[in-house]
Amino acid sequence: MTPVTQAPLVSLEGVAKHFGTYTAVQKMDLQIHEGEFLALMGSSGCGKTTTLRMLAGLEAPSEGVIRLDGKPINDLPSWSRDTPMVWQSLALFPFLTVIENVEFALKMRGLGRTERRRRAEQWLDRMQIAEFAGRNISQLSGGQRQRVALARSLVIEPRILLLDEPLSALDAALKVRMQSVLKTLQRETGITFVYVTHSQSEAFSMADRVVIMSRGKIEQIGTPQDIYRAPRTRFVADFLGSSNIFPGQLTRDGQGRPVLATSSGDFALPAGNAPGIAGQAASLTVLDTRMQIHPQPPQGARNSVAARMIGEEFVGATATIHFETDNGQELRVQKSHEDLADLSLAIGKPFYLSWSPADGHLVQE
Amino acid sequence: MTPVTQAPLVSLEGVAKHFGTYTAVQKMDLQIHEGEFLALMGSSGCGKTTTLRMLAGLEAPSEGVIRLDGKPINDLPSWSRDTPMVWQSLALFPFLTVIENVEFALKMRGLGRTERRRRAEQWLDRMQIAEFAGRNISQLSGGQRQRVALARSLVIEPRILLLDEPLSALDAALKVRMQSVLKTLQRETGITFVYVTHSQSEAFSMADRVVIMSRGKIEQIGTPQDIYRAPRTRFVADFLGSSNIFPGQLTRDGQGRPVLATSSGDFALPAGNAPGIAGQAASLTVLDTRMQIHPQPPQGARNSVAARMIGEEFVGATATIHFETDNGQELRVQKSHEDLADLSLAIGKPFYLSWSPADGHLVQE
Amino acid sequence: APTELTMLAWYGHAEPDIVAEFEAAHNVKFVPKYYTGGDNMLGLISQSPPGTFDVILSDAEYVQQLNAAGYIEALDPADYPFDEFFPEFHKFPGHWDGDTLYSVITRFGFLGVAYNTDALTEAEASTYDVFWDPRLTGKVGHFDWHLPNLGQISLLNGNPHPYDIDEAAWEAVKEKTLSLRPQVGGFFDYGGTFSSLDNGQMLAFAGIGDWITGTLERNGAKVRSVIPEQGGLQFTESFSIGKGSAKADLAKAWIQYITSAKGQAKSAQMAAYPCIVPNQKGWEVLGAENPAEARRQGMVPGAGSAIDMIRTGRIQYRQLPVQQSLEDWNDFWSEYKGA
Amino acid sequence: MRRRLSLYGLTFSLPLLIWQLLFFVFPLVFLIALSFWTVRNFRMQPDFDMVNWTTMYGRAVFWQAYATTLTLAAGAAVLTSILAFPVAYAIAFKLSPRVQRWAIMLMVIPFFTSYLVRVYSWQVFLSDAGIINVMLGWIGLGPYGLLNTPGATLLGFVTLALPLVVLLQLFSLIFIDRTLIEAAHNMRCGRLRTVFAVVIPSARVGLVIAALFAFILSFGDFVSPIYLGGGDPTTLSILITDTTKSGQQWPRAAVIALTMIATLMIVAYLAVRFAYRGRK
Amino acid sequence: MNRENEANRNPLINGALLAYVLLAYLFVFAPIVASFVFSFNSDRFPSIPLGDFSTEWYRAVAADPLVWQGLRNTLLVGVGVGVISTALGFGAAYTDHRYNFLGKQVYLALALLPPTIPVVIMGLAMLAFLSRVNLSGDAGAVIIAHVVICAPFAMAVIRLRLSQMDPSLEPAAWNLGASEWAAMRHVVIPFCRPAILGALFVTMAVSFDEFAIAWFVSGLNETLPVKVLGFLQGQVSPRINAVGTFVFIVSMTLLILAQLLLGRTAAPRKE
Ligand SMILES: Nc1ncnc2c1ncn2[C@@H]1O[C@H](COP(=O)(O)OP(=O)(O)OP(=O)(O)O)[C@@H](O)[C@H]1O
Ligand SMILES: Nc1ncnc2c1ncn2[C@@H]1O[C@H](COP(=O)(O)OP(=O)(O)OP(=O)(O)O)[C@@H](O)[C@H]1O
Ligand SMILES: [Mg+2]
Ligand SMILES: [Mg+2]
Repeated sequence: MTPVTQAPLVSLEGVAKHFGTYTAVQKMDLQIHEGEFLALMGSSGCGKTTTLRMLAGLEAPSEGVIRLDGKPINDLPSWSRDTPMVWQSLALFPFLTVIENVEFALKMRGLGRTERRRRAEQWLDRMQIAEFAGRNISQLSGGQRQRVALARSLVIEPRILLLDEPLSALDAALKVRMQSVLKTLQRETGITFVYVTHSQSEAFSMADRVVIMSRGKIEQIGTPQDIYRAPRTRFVADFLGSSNIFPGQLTRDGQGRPVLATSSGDFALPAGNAPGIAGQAASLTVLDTRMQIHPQPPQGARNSVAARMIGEEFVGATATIHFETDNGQELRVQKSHEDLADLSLAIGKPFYLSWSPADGHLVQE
Repeated sequence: MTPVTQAPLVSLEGVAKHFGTYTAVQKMDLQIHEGEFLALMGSSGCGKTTTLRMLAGLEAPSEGVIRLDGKPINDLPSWSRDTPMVWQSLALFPFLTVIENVEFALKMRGLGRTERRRRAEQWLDRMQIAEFAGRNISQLSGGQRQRVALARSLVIEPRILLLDEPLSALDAALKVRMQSVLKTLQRETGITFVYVTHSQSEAFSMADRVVIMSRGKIEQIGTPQDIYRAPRTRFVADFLGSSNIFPGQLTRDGQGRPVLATSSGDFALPAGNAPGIAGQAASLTVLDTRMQIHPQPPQGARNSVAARMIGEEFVGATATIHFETDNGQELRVQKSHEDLADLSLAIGKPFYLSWSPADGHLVQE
Repeated sequence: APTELTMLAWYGHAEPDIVAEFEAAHNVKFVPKYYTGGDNMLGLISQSPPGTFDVILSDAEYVQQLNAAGYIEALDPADYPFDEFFPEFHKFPGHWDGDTLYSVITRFGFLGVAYNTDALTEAEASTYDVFWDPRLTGKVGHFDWHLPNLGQISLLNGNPHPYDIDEAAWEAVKEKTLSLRPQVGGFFDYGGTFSSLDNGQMLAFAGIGDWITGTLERNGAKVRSVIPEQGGLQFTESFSIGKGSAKADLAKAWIQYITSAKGQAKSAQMAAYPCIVPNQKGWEVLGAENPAEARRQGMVPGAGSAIDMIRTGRIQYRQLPVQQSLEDWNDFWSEYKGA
Repeated sequence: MRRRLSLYGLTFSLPLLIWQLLFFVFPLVFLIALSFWTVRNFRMQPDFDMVNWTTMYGRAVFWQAYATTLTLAAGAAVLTSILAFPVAYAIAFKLSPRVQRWAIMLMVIPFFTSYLVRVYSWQVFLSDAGIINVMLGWIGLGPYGLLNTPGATLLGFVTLALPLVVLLQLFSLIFIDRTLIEAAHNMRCGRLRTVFAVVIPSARVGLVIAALFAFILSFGDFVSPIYLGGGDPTTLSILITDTTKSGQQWPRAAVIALTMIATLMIVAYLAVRFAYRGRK
Repeated sequence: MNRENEANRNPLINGALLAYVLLAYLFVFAPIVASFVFSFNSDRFPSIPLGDFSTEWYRAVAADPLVWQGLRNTLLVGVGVGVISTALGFGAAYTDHRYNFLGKQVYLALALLPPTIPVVIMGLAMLAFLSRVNLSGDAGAVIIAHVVICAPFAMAVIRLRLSQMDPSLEPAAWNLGASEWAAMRHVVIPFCRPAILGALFVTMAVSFDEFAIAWFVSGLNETLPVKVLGFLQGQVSPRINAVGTFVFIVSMTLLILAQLLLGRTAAPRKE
């Protein structure tokens, strides 16, 4: 367990969740601090939603304790907690108007009609959707619905807000807009946000801390910068997807310098990144922007591999070129069009890819 | 009409399609040449599929003439044309086996059992799916199904193949793979491909010529390079999405130099791109990679605008920063993380964006 | 293959116990359509092409209607054994139009008070007033047809000809009937009458007689019928030949068979429901075959026999209302049910 | 795809159209014509006379039966809906998919047993000496008069409609977005309250349609009123048969039938409008 | 995910609900099971305590030539109704699936409305009309009338299947050289085959069980359910139960066959 000075708002202690024989979340320890924006990331099925649902009281943990303010809340039913959630589908009530949706939680808390209306209107104002108060949900655009869902959850002014991929249904332009709405809202209200997402872009743009999960386990927790620069495991590097990964074994070359022996050859390692025990399995990751393409084998102290081009992705100012080595490993290089102009790329043509040892990063298997 | 030396394989002459009062395709002129890979691009609902379906004989044109080898084919029903199509959903027959699917078109053409089987097996071989011949479609993976769909259409050895977003249902890695399969196939067989897609990446990576459509009209036809470098209209620039666009009016500044007067200020124009009549409406486009971000107003001959940051998209090695000017125009700048490190970006903070007049490109409104 | 002969009848008339012998003798196969009420029967005939039904069994009231509507053929009286019939049935009202015969009577029965022998004694049941007995509240059932029920009330009101009554008497009948309504537990069709008497749901029944209780008694139920002091009603079943029948000769042969002494004895003991027969010779054959049943049904000549009851005026024929229209009676019946 | 009908298309669409015109629409139209015919000498005659309409509508019995039938059918619709809801709810939300499939299978079975047979069975249960009273007798109660009561008629209607209502409700409940229920819990809406605040509003269309079907089935049924209700009180379907007992008064029966059809159409229209109120 | 999450589950409430469900099923099945039991009971008017075990009602039924004739009629009608309604229903479902035309709403109403009209009214109207055109009184009339109410069921079943069909499947066939007729034969019908069989069985089962309309129009050629109605109206006898049990078993067999056929092809499509 990471030592923390301030008492955490929420803590998960050895929390696990089994569905029948399947383990969706494995013994998980996590502290969530008051006022932070925490993102939970990971590939589909890794247990993000399950974790969030346990916080909301929609699933009961199979093992471990969840504490809010130090008090265990495992057995508190969903309707006795103030842990509002924003669903991917939004889960707005289609049979209620916008303002009735926002009032819902207050009504359940027994607030009077006028007080309810006043507070709901205040939040509609704040989310800039006051003019739609009387409309049906079906008459709103995607972005407007999103705001209603936020207002509906925030109207009770909770200390924590749970969000499950709230932006995934929106189009690209709206996504960016809503990111800034969310981030501003979180800063201004000081409410703790626990934000589940698939999207690296969303997590890294908004979160103070990011939790990367895989198969029900936490792989790495840290700030976006830390994780991008120094993925702790091969899974994380793979998941971020911007790196080429060479699995291999640590060993030493003829001059006794540490190298990684891979199926594509032996590669020199970055200086500060000294290896542990020789013979240990490890992987070398290289960002795809850091690789060079050569028609001929490159000279000098660079690591290099031979590979045939298999495809090209054209994205705005840059292109990602896909290669395959003789033993079937796929590699990618991202370059601007200018840099590629003089290479006369063609599918099936052989090339050499190289990188400076300093651009490599060694990760655990 | 573009003058062509060689007689086109297919030509559309003033072809239009109305659905009731709605016009899906407006008077369209287009020549498709033997052996080329032509991509039709455009946003959803612009009439790409409708155009393709008219070629396949699944919709009758409301106006104009479609010619194949110079002969009008407007009234030829779909089943009397050899214009096979690959569908987005693939539309494989679920109640037939793989080889029966491939044989289907031959059976409809009255070929005998053994000849049918021989030719189908040949194509299964060629598409490397011979081993699945006896399977049900439901037992195949996405990529394998794609190959069956291609084999089913190609088995009649047509002169033209129509493809409607064939890759859109595949995952990213498979997409790149299948792009290379398609491109190789087209080169080897010399069959004319008409390829409908949403994706700029697919169109620009594979096609010899790209047609960009908007609201049933052709906006621009050209090679991928031409279109990326010199979008002809504001729509095209917008659609490619990698540019910031400033609409305005052509005029002259104090020194008599041509400038574009926009709501964000007057901007100097690129040298070779001399304006037409003063007072004419036009737009200036600037690639998002060509813009700089400054904390203070920049000095020198650069065009610049003030804008507040509203969000950030984090994509691998680069980030796209979103800004908004005082009059509500959104702008985007794409930079590597290194370039951004010393700017201390924060949502809501004011910045200045600048570009060299040479990086601007003037387009029709 | 045997010739098919179609018969439209109440349930039971074309069952093997009745027709097997005739079928064998004439190489005939009966195809019956059973109905559950005269109107139901009329509806069926009117909606079917002429000639659909060769033989039609109907209640006497409906013979008039069948004839008026032209659904049945005229018959030759010489073809049938009227000389063996009791004289009362030689020229049965409604079966003749002037001198033309349209239908031959084959069976009849008496309607009185049907009662549960556990609940009432025969003496108690021997008056229609028993229906008003407080012990029977909610336990009086009606066979759901206006003619027999209203006829019985008319008898109770002292009308000598229960169906030939003037307006004042008709009003009195209506008033008397309505006063019975709180006692009534339900209005039943044929099958409903059977089961509600049998399972004790109804303890007394108006509008029926031995044709139902006799069947139930045979099956061990504790029910009986009695002709009360105010007199009883007689229902009559008759055979006609359907208009346009292509097998009129066979149909005629059947009617001859079933009205012959032998056929009559058979008919009197029909498994579905027993009845009295009009053929004097038939009584004799029955008396020889099954003296107990002959006695039970009163088909033994002498005082108290069925024919004696008719002759002493204890029994009146059930018929269509004379001074009022059929509609008046039916409409009132509907009102009564809805009251 | 060509959307206009061609010879090919007509080959598929016309047969049903022709069949339903000939054997569904024409009979109903004929029924309208019939209601203006007159009856003389126990024979129907083509005519154009309002007399059947004025006679039927002028009779108190008709309106009584109308009110009775409407009340019974509406009662059956409400009763069946209320009885069915917890069943549909439990099947939809409390059972595993495997058990759920079984539950649905079992609910389908009654459709394939003769309704007549089931009604006859109920007689044996309900009569004074029937199964229920015998069992009550064992604990010293009764006997109660259960058969030949409006209650027994209702029981018959419930027997007729319950399986269908359960299934229709079930299908609307199963398709409720589960996250709506969770969202309600998440906002402090307790279990029972969620049923009324979220589940019922979400499934409204299905619930109303289910009730409508119960109404339609009960409104036209003649088996239960006769065999369980003892023909008392008179319902419209009984009145139809009674009417013919004035000697072939089918035209008047047609008036009743047409009134029933009109009523059903109005009720269906109102129900559908209510179901979709405020929806797009 | 069908099950509610366990965090908010209360065993007491769930127990009560499940008990209620069992009661409801008891209610639904009581008359069915009872009729089955009574059919083996010697008493003519069954009550508690039960009489002796007896197969006399089955023997009575089996010995009744009218029952056999009724069965023949029922089967004849059932097969006729099944085939015709399935054919008509298929046509209508295909029309709805493929075409748009003025008055389609009316067309669909005509195709789907008949089962909502009370059967007494339908029977009355049918008889009145069919007799005018000399069609009443035989098995043909029952088929005509039953097709009117069964075709909508067939249409619903097949329409459901068609809606699962990729809309580009048929155009794909044309595009590969199949004329409309060939596409129908080689694509649409093979795709719908399970639903067509299902519709066949469902419509047969509905016809098997219908008595009210059949009573009016069948004339002399009564079907088995009409016989049952006759037994109930005319001479209450446990033969009702025997025939009922028999009809039930036949209908259930058809239904289960339909289920198996529909289920078998639905499963592999889910991948
Ligand atoms: N109620 C349940 N019963 C059984 N298995 C479940 C249940 N809920 C989730 N799972 C399984 O638990 C695993 C984790 O699910 P979870 O929804 O938490 O994933 P996730 O990380 O949110 O994925 P996604 O990004 O696709 O939403 C999955 O394999 C899922 O199939
Ligand atoms: N059969 C039809 N009836 C009426 N409108 C139609 C029909 N087919 C297409 N349209 C309309 O015509 C326009 C063009 O449709 P089309 O399918 O060609 O677009 P598209 O460019 O292929 O779009 P997408 O990228 O979404 O597939 C759309 O607005 C569509 O709604
Ligand atoms: Mg999730
Ligand atoms: Mg399209």
